[in-house]
Amino acid sequence: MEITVLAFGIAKDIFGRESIQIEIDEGRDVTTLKASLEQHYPKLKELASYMVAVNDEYAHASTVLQTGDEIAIIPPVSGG
Amino acid sequence: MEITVLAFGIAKDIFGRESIQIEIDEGRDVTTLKASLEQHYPKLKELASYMVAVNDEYAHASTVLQTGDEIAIIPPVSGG
Amino acid sequence: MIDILLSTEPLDVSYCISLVQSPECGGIDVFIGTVRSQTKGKQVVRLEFEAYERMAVKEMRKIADQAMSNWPVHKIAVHHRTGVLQIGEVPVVIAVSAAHRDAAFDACRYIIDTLKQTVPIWKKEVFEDGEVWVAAHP
Amino acid sequence: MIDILLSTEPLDVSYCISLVQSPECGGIDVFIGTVRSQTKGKQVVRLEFEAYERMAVKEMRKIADQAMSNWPVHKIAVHHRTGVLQIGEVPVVIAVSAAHRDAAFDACRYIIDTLKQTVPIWKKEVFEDGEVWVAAHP
Repeated sequence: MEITVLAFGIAKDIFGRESIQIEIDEGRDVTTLKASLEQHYPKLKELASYMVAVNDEYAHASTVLQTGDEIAIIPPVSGG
Repeated sequence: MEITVLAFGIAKDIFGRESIQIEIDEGRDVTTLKASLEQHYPKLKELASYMVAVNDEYAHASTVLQTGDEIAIIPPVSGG
Repeated sequence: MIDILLSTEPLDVSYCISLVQSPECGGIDVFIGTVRSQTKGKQVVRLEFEAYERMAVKEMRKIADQAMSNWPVHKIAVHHRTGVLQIGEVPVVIAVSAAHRDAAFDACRYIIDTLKQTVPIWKKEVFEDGEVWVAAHP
Repeated sequence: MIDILLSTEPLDVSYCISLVQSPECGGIDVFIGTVRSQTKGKQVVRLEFEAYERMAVKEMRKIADQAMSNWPVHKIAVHHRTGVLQIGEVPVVIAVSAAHRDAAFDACRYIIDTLKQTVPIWKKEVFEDGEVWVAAHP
């Protein structure tokens, strides 16, 4: 399935845009997504850390992605 | 010597006015003053506690009083 | 910079904040005391604050000086009101600015905690059926 | 009562305070973040804040909910600004009212500490000679 991944902060700079499309197999989890993203965008691995949000919530590594999910890359936050 | 003692808060109510004159011997300290005041105004002994200030500073029990000192009774404070 | 005020006029919270604001600071902590409508379940009509003015100002400044030496804070404002206050009015405002927020929080809390213990100001609670000097009796 | 705001407009500190003020409360603690002119000794030109808006609002509310359950506080306002901010401007205001001050202080500090750890908002520091997303790299 093709999923859309939103990017914020430095992730937007790394992707070069506000969102990207990426093809992953049905039933795959956040860990798979991160591995795939890091293959395409190796600079993600240079970050202090980054999280993945699924439908506006922080997701676990084992969270399975589904068609229609809103997925976002959350680099280290620095609000306040 | 005759000294003036300022009163605030409940001490003003106990004295019935904003200041009183009291006669104590030269060279006497805060402890003597308190004993003398408590003799004239026994209600002072009902307070949770009270301090004596000499010249705008909290005084020790052994602080010796001198002519011209500004002396005040400081019942438990409750500002803020 | 330390700004101390004891006044019978309503306190200006925004002014206190503007006094401590600075481009060198990353955070400001502000404590605002407000008059509660109830105390121990009893309806309060109004409060009356009285101060031994000269000594109160001196003690307020001492506390702010101590806060300045204990924490890396930049500016401090301590404003206290006296006289008659109605429900919701503000008896005290403390504003502290610092490069980093931990110092601002710690210093602000120290100042209000110490002010309540040492500054010669007295609060009388007035009820429908009487009045009481707070903390006077055990 | 919890009031959450994420806005590109300048924040109104007095409004935040008025939102939490209440006759049931004896104290309000307010934290005001301000943009510092320097970071690690380097002159800052401006800051740019970006948010994952829907999630940021959700996370800010979660934190305020947690504060409400952890401490006996009455009302909470958490306002955060996004977009371009100049030196001295205010990216965040947190106001907490409570019957007793300890709860207001503890809750306010918890909220800003947690906000900085979990709310998806990012700050870019812009210098004369470049820019950096804060905390992005080790």
